[in-house]
Parts: sequence; C-alpha cells; structure tokens
Amino acid sequence: MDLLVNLCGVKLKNPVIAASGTFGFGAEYDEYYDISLLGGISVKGLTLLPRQGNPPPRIAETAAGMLNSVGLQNPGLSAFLSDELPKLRQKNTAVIANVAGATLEDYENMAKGLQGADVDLVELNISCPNVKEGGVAFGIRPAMVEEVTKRFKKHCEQPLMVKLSPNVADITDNARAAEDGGADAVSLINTLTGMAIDIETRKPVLANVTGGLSGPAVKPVALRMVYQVAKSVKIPVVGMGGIETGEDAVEFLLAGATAVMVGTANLSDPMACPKVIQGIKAYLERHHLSGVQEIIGKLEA
Amino acid sequence: MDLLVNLCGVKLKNPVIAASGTFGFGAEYDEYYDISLLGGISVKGLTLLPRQGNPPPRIAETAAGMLNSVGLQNPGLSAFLSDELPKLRQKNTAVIANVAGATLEDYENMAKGLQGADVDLVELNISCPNVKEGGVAFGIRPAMVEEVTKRFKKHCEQPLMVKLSPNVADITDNARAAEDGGADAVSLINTLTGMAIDIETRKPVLANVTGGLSGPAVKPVALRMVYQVAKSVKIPVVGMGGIETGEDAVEFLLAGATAVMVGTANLSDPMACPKVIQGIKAYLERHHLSGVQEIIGKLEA
Amino acid sequence: MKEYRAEILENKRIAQDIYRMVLRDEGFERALPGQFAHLRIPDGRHILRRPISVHAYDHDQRTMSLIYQIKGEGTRILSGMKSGESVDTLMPLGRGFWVPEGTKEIWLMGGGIGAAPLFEAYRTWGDKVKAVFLGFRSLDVAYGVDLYDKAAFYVATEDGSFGAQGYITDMLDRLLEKKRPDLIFSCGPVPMLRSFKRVMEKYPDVACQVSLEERMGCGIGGCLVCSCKIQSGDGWSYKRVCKDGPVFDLKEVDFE
Amino acid sequence: MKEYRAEILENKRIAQDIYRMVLRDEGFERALPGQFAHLRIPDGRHILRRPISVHAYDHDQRTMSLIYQIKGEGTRILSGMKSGESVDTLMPLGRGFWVPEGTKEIWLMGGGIGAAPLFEAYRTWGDKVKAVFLGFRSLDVAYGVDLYDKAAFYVATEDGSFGAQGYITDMLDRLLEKKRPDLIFSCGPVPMLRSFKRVMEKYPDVACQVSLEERMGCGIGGCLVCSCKIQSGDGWSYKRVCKDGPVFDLKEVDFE
Ligand SMILES: Cc1cc2nc3c(=O)[nH]c(=O)nc-3n(C[C@H](O)[C@H](O)[C@H](O)COP(=O)(O)OP(=O)(O)OC[C@H]3O[C@@H](n4cnc5c(N)ncnc54)[C@H](O)[C@@H]3O)c2cc1C
Ligand SMILES: Cc1cc2nc3c(=O)[nH]c(=O)nc-3n(C[C@H](O)[C@H](O)[C@H](O)COP(=O)(O)OP(=O)(O)OC[C@H]3O[C@@H](n4cnc5c(N)ncnc54)[C@H](O)[C@@H]3O)c2cc1C
Ligand SMILES: Cc1cc2nc3c(=O)[nH]c(=O)nc-3n(C[C@H](O)[C@H](O)[C@H](O)COP(=O)(O)O)c2cc1C
Ligand SMILES: Cc1cc2nc3c(=O)[nH]c(=O)nc-3n(C[C@H](O)[C@H](O)[C@H](O)COP(=O)(O)O)c2cc1C
Ligand code: FES
Ligand code: FES
Repeated sequence: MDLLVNLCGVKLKNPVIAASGTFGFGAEYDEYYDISLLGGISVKGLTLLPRQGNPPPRIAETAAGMLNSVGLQNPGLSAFLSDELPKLRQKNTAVIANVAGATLEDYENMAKGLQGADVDLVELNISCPNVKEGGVAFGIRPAMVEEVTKRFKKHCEQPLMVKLSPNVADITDNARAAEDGGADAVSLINTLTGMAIDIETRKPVLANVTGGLSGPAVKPVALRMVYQVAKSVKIPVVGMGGIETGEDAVEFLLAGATAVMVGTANLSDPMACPKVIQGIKAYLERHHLSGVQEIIGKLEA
Repeated sequence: MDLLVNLCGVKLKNPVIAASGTFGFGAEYDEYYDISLLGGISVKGLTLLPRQGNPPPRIAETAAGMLNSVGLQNPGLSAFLSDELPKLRQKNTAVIANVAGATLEDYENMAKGLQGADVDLVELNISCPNVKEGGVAFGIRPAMVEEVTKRFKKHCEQPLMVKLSPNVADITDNARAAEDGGADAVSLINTLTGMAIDIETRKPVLANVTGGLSGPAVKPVALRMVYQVAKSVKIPVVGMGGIETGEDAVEFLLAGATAVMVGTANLSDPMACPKVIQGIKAYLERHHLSGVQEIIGKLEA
Repeated sequence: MKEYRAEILENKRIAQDIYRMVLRDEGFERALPGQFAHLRIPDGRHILRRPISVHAYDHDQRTMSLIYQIKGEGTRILSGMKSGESVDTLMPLGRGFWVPEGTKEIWLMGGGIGAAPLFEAYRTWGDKVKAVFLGFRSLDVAYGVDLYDKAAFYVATEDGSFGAQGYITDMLDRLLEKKRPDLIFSCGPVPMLRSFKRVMEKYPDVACQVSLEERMGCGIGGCLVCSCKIQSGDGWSYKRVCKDGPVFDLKEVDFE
Repeated sequence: MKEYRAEILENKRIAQDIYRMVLRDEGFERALPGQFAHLRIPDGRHILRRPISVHAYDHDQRTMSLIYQIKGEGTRILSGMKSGESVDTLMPLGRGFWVPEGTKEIWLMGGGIGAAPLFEAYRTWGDKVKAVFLGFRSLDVAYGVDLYDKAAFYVATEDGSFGAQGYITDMLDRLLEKKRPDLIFSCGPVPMLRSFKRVMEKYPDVACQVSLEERMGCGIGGCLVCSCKIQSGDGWSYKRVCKDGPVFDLKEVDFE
C-alpha cells in the first residue's frame, strides 16, 4: 500500500497532516502515539514576537462543530526555533511552520527569520479570523493575497504554502492570486467566522464575541472549496475542514487534494490522525487500489 | 405574553416564520397543526414561469446539516396567485411571496406580476445557489444587490424584504446595498454553497454537484452575520439558519433579529415551528419578561 | 398522519444486515399497504429522517413491523436500538398500492429489501394474491420467504444459493407467457424495476404499480427534494415520491 | 494517560441534578487526586468532551468514580446513560493536588460540585487531613457529606437548610483565627474562590492550592483554548488549565 505523496517537492509518508493550532508542537500527542507516523505536522501559528492570545472563554461548542478564538497564542518565532523545533526534528515527520503577521513587514521578517531553519514547508496563515491587527485582512482581497505571498516568497527559502480563508465570495480568485504570487501550494480552509450566544447571560459565549468555526459542520463548504480550487490552480492543494475519518479524507482526495489536514478531530479524539491514516488504507484495500495516487482528483463529476 | 412583532409595517402575531422552500405552500404542514398559529409563511421560491428544478438526487445529509439542490421547482407566479394564494389566505397568518429571477427584467416582471396580489410582504431571493442562470449572481456584488433591489422596488406595491447570500466576504456591504436600493427589510441567511461526495461511486451525491448547506451546522455563521447586519442597517432584519428550538430563536432575537425563519428544522420535524414558538414563550416566562420586544437586540457585547 | 414517540417492541436481525423492527403506539393511525414510516435517527448529527416501508400493520394491536437493511450510518444506528426505547416516527405517509375495481388476480414481485412492503399487500388483499415472486442476491440476505402460505411462491437468487438461479424478472416473464394477473405490485432496486418495465411492455393489459425510492427530506410533501420523473401527457414532470407516491403506475415512471 | 472505552458500573442520581458515575477499565492508569477525566458525549452532535474531576479512584478494582451536575446538554446526555454501556474516556489528565514535604496538616475546602474532587485527596492523604469545609446552595444539592469520617467536618448552606447558614469561607475564616493548617486544597465556583483568596490573604503562611475550571477543547494541552491567567514574576501569562493545572497555587491565580 503506497501512501506516499509529493507535496510541491516535499515527500510525505502519507497524506495526513496535523492541522495548525490543534496539535501544539506535537509533544502532547506523542504521549498517545508516536507522531512519527504522521505525514506531517503544521505547528501552532507563529508570530515574530510571543503572543498571549485572547482572553477566555476561547471555545464554544456548536452543532457538530466548534468556535475558537485563541488568537495566535504562541512563544514567538525564535523560541520556536530554539526550543520546539529541535524536539520536533527528532521525529520522523515533515514539519510545517505555520506563520502569521499583522503587517507586510512582519511577514517579510518572518520569512527572513525562517532562513536556514530546518522546516520542510512554510504555511502562510493570512486568514486567521481571531486577531484584530491584520491577520484576516490579508486573506480576503485577491490583490492583497498576491502581494503578501510575493513579498514573503522573495525571502523564503522553503517551499511556500498559502492558507486560504473561506470567508470570501469566490475562493478560486484568492487561490489564483496566491499562485500568481509564487505559492508552491495552497491549503484550505481556515475557519469560517461564527458566533454563539449564551441566552441566560445574554452575552456572547466567546470573550472575543466572534470566533472561527471548524469541525464536521464545515466539511461540505470545505469540500466544495477544495474541489473548486483544485480545478483552478496548477499547484497542489491541501484540503481540510471537518475531517474525522478516513472516509472524510478520501472525499477530499477525490475532490483533488494532494494531502489533507486534520484539526478539530484531534480535540475530540487524540487518536484521530492515526485513525484517519488507517481509514484511508482500509478504503484503498477494500477497493483493491495500490496507492493513494489512484484516488487523488478522481472524482467523476 | 406579548409575542407580536412589527416587521416593516407588517404585524406578525409572533416572530416565527416558516422559511421558503421547506414549507411548500403550507398545506402539507396544516395536516399536522393549524398553520394559522405561525407568525408568517414564506412560500416556496416563485419564478415567472413554472420550473421543473434540478434532477435528483437533490438532497444530501451532512453533519448536523444538509445540502439541497432543488433549483426552484415551482408552478410559476400566476399558478401561485390563482391556485395557492387563495387557499393560503384562508389561514390567519402573514403570507410572504419569495420570488427569484434570472435577469433584471425577470425581477421587474415579477414585481409587476405581484401588483394587486394579496401578499403581506415580498421576499426577494437574489441568493439561490441552485440555479445556473442568474440567481446567485445578483446576490454577491453590492452594486448588483442595490440595482436589482431598486428595479424591483420601483414596481413593487408590497413591503420588500431582500434575502441575502452568506457566500460573500462581508455581508454588511450587501445589507447596506439592499437598504440603499430601497429594501424595507433584509432576511438572512440563504444557504452556504457546499458539496458531498459518495466515496463508493466516486461521484458527487447531488446530481447538481454542489448544493446549499442549511441546518444546525450553519447556525454559528448565520448568527454572526445577523449580528453584524443588525448593527449595520436601520431596516429590520429577519434571521435564519439552523434554528431548531426556541432557544436558538432567542439567540437570533438577542443578536438583533426582529423575527426568525425556520427552514430545515421543518424537515427533521413537521412540528418544529410550533415548538419554536412554544420555546420562545417558555424562555420569556422563565425570565419574567412581558414580551419579545424585551429581548430583540439585547445582546450585551 | 402524525408524529409519534413509538415504543420498540422488537429490533432483531433476521438476515445478513437485515433487521425487523416492531413499533407500537396507542395512537397509531391505520397504515395501508405501500405506505411508509419516516424515522428519526436518535443521535443529534443526522438531521434527516429515514423512510422505511410498512412491512405489516396490525391496527388492533397498534403495531407496525418494518424490515430494514443496514446501508449507512442511519440504519446502523437504528439497528443498535433496544426494545423499550422509543423512536420518533411519522406515519403513515404517502400513497400506497391501490386495487382498481374489478381486479381479480394480483401478483407481487419484489427484490432485495424491496420485498418488505409487499407483505402488507398480501395481508390486506390475500384472497386476490395468487403468486409471489421474490429475488435476492443470495441466501444470506433472503428473508420473509415463509410468509406467503396461500399463494404460489417463486424465489430466485443471483448466485443460486436459494431457489432458482438467475433473475426473478425472467422467472416472472416465463410465467406471464402462460398466465396473466390483472395487476402486479412491485418494489425493488432500480435495475430490477427497469427490466421489470421491459418485460411488462410485452403484456400491456396487465396493470403494474411500483413503489419507488428517492432521497427524502420532509417526507410529507413540503420540500420538493424527493422528485421522480413521471410522464404526463406528452411531457413529464417531477413528482414527489413522498406524497404523490411512493407507489406509481409503472407505465408512467421514467427510470432514465 | 490514555483513551479507554470504559464500562459504566453505576450512573445514579445522588442529589438534585447531581449524579455519580462509576467507570471501570482493566487498563486504567492510576489517577491522582485533583486529576480529571475527559468524557466523550456519545451522540454525534457534541464534538467536545466534558472534563470531570476524579472523585475517587480505586486502582485494585480499576474503578473511577465521578460526580457531575447536569448543567447543559452534554451532562444531560451523560445522565441518561445506563450501566453496561461504555464511555469513551481520556484519563488521568492534568496536574492534581500535591503535598510539599514537611506538610503535617491539610484542610479541604469546597463548594457545590467543587466538593467532588476533594474526596480523593482525603482518601490519599487522610492521615493529614484534619478538617473539611463544604458549602452548598441548599440541602437539595448537597452530596458526599458522609464521606469524611475521620476529619472535623463543617458544612454550610446559603439558605441554612443544612448545616450552618451562610458561606463556608466565613466559617473557614473563623476557624483560621484559632488554628492553621500547613496546606488547604480547594475547589468551587469562582465567587467562592475569590472570597477564599481574600480570606487567605490574612494568613499568608498557609499554602493553598485551587482547582480551576475553564472551557476545554483537547484536554491534553494541544489546543490552547483552556487558558487561565497565572502570575509569574512581575507579569502574568496564560496557562493551560488542562495541562499546567487544573490545580494551581492560589497566590498565582488571577480571578480578575
Ligand atoms: C418510500 C421508501 C421506502 C423505503 N423502504 C425501505 C424499507 O422498507 N427497508 C429498507 O431497508 N429501506 C427502505 N428504503 C430505503 C431506506 O430509506 C434507505 O436505505 C435508508 O434511508 C439509508 O439510510 P442510511 O442512513 O443507512 O444510509 P446513508 O447512505 O448514510 O444515508 C444518507 C442519506 O441518504 C438517504 N438514502 C440513502 N439510500 C437511500 C435509498 N435507497 N432511498 C432513499 N434514501 C436513501 C438517507 O435517507 C439519508 O438521507 C426506503 C426508501 C424510500 C424512499
Ligand atoms: C478540570 C475540570 C474539572 C471539572 N470537574 C467537574 C466535576 O467533577 N463535576 C462536575 O459536575 N463538573 C465538573 N466540571 C465542569 C464540567 O466540565 C461542566 O459542567 C460540563 O462540561 C458542562 O457540560 P454541559 O454539556 O452540561 O454544559 P454546556 O453548557 O452545554 O456545555 C457547553 C460547553 O461548555 C463547556 N462548559 C460549560 N460549563 C463549563 C464549566 N463550568 N467548566 C468547563 N467547561 C464548561 C462544556 O465542556 C462544553 O464544551 C469540571 C471542569 C473542569 C475544567
Ligand atoms: C483551536 C484551534 C486553533 C487554530 N489555530 C490555528 C492557527 O494557529 N493557524 C492556522 O493556520 N489555523 C489554525 N486553526 C485552523 C485549523 O488549522 C483548520 O484550518 C480549521 O480548524 C479547519 O479544519 P478542522 O475542521 O479539521 O479543524 C485553528 C483551529 C482550531 C480549532
Ligand atoms: C430544501 C430547501 C429548499 C429551499 N428553497 C428556497 C427557496 O426556494 N427560496 C429561498 O429563498 N430559500 C430557500 N431555501 C433556503 C431557506 O429558506 C433558508 O434560507 C436556509 O435553509 C437556512 O435556514 P435553515 O437552516 O433554517 O434551513 C431552501 C432551503 C432548503 C433546505
Ligand atoms: S421529501 Fe419533502 S417533498 Fe418529498
Ligand atoms: S483544552 Fe486544549 S490545551 Fe487545554
């Protein structure tokens, strides 16, 4: 069974990557299983300087989904490079640095700060809905997507993947903008902006009022966008949004994703990623297919 | 207990309206309960000429949600006026004509065709994702929203409510465009475009490939948009998206909706609307409130 | 029709992935052959009900038997429910089989899980039902073959593990060459119904009714998702399986 | 810690809206006082687990008792589960109470459902636990008051329906004027913990540990949603209740 995929030059032992923000820097999950069996890990979103993030409550449960407003709490790029990356590199899995900034200069400095860093891929988060400064603004207008991609790419030594926001009218415009800006891949979707209200207190559940919706609830929207984007760009697409099982992952692969990310499902079940890998394998076996390549983009529509 | 609300001059005995497309012309639900107890009914989306709609399968189940691609199957405006409206008018509930067109001329002709018709309100559907010609296109760009509203309004004798699409980057732009075009109210959200894949056949579940996502899964997105729009326009807002219970409805009312619509929940449970009305009442009683006015827009955020 | 919280009296595996569920509710309205029940899946994730045909209905006891096959998540969850639990049930829905005046002899033809609804027709019009034809993939998934004690009974499996080997429509065809009923009630997978329709084109004076399946939303006629193509006059239109059917005149059905 | 499909041995109402659930799994790892279990809600709509503190843990029997109150949908669904069913359980999670060397006397102070986790501390360090203070809203919601047989036991209710009338923190305050332990373990609603902190500012030499609550995602330290404000040096930082806690030094906690 050949699960190997090639993501813009990066070889992943299987197409399952832990999604940014749901998996810390991997250590906590390594207590449950050897995280070397993952295709890759996209680490918690990094910024140049450390960030405390938003006040709690930062999470609200919704029907088959959840809202979060963590707001990029992270130790900052240099602490990541010195403290976390070396530990992560002991594991045999691709490491993806997920990075965000508030200004174009921030992004440029992030790219420079990552020069020489032993990460396999950089994932440019221009779509985080939970930070006030910048963040999501870069991810909405195609011209901005192209600009920030171009600026980052100029200083970026690693293959670059741009993570797209679903809070747009036509996500293919932004995917093409990222491609035009020099992205080597795109990943989607980040969270849909949502809200929950506590009717007893008459207040929003999240201290931040709104948050990012993720989990099974968003899967139909994510799958539609991955399908549309895969048809619109030539660079590879990494699909995510609500994947809980191998069957879910197969839907995204059929829709044209080269690899998938598993986010919220890690919160429901720390064993989610290995279960997704197992599920893909089982599907391929049941259909007598020799490898995952035989299903990528093979939707008959 | 005062459940009465005033929706741009139309008095509704309570703020619960059956959403377009999930309630036919009311007759089927009248076999379960007297539909006179509803605040209003928005009828199945009407077009000038009869439409057969899209081929089946037209529905796919998703996590706490569903996709539909009915595609505006309807008997056409004149059959509605002659065959359905008289029956509906025997019931003591507000009647809302939900109308859609493929061209600006269509919309104008619809407005004219409705002149003299005994409907309380017209709901302009410029956001149906399931028809190829026009439909959704009118609902995306603010300039188009304003234009189609203006043209329709010119010939429209009834109060006009514009139904907004959630498949946009900033829904407040479109809400303001509708207001500027002369809308007396806005309703939101229509469905989010989504997709589901049958991994055994490797085909989309829906014959139409994509469809509109509705149900509890979309509630957080709907609630966020209603909250944003209620703060952005002066005309009243009708909120919907995933409402199943009185508690759900109260969330939308707190967020600023003057009334709510219940759609998909009618499919899960034909008694959904009366249960929502009951649930709102129970909430008001439990909190010793004298009427629904005491909660509309009363979110503390 | 109404909404009930019906009690499960029995929920038992009767063949491979096939279960019989018996529901009771004091308020049950009388169900007719070919009508269906619309069951809510009791977890919060599946918001759509599942349509299941009435297999047998007893108005004295107010009990309804359903036979269902595990296909996906919904039916899998149903199969895990226990006696004593209750199921949110809409019933009786749709337009079932009907017997035109003057009908003397009825035959029943069903395949796979489509055999289930035919039994209530046999219970209701047993004196007129002279022959029953059931087709299954194999013995493992055959069920309800001992119920038709007063009719000529024909059974075929694709692999020959039970009854004749082959398609039940061929068997029916051979019998029709010798003998004709006034009316045939049928239900089964689309490929079977397609060949049934082809067979019956040779015998235009035999009236045929067929029970169709389509993915449903409301199940009561309000949402227009369960459309099937029905010929009317020169053209066709989409009819609602849940309300205009599920039983239609075979001649009018366009299987495409 | 690990993921278990633990069997429910008991799930019983013990006070108004308060239940005791006893779980068993052969593979249970030893749970320490103040640690918690993270339970999956067995329907498909609630994707987040629910954190519940260990009330009592028996490593010989591999049984864990939890006491929980019905607050919303998740705990309501849990309360409907039956013995013999299984619950997807992560345990033991978090950093529990700890006893610094040289500690001679420990007191326990808890309010409402926060009284639940204190019992395992009593079971573990019973020889050191000399006094227990429990506060409840009223008699209806009081539970577990007969468990502390070897310690001085104080109970207060807000309405006076059981024990003294008033707040348990006032009672504690009065006793502290006469007598001091080395260490107090506490758990309860935030308003109670706030006044507890105020009271303890008068007795700075008594070490206090407090078990906090915050809405959780993963429960294992990976998602950073369960943050609480903890003083460190001159400033503060957000710590994870699930991994860095739930038990913290009272002095460091900023209740805002
Ligand atoms: C009028 C009618 C009567 C029926 N009677 C019976 C019966 O007596 N016994 C029986 O076993 N089955 C019957 N079916 C089919 C049964 O409804 C489906 O097998 C069942 O809904 C599958 O649900 P699932 O959750 O297991 O499958 P999933 O594939 O997980 O279901 C996903 C969605 O697709 C729908 N769906 C999937 N397959 C079908 C199908 N064949 N027809 C309609 N909807 C489908 C489901 O209702 C659900 O909305 C009947 C269908 C109809 C329309
Ligand atoms: C470390 C820890 C230990 C706990 N121990 C116990 C215990 O022993 N007994 C007990 O009854 N309760 C305990 N709680 C509180 C318990 O987790 C909540 O009451 C429960 O999650 C509410 O779930 P629900 O579905 O009934 O409520 P809902 O309001 O429907 O839950 C919605 C969401 O909010 C979260 N939530 C709601 N209230 C709380 C809360 N107070 N703390 C954390 N999350 C919350 C839920 O986990 C869920 O994600 C503990 C909480 C924590 C953090
Ligand atoms: C708690 C949480 C934190 C997240 N933090 C980040 C982040 O730091 N950077 C990022 O690019 N995406 C972040 N995301 C988004 C996820 O990586 C993913 O795009 C999204 O959740 C959809 O996938 P899912 O439904 O599988 O979770 C976060 C999601 C969650 C639930
Ligand atoms: C089966 C179905 C058909 C629909 N048809 C229409 C329609 O004709 N016109 C319209 O404006 N909205 C239509 N809608 C959208 C609903 O009115 C509503 O905006 C949407 O479903 C969100 O609300 P809900 O989650 O309560 O269903 C339809 C929705 C469904 C599920
Ligand atoms: S299922 Fe709604 S009309 Fe048939
Ligand atoms: S709940 Fe995920 S870090 Fe605490």
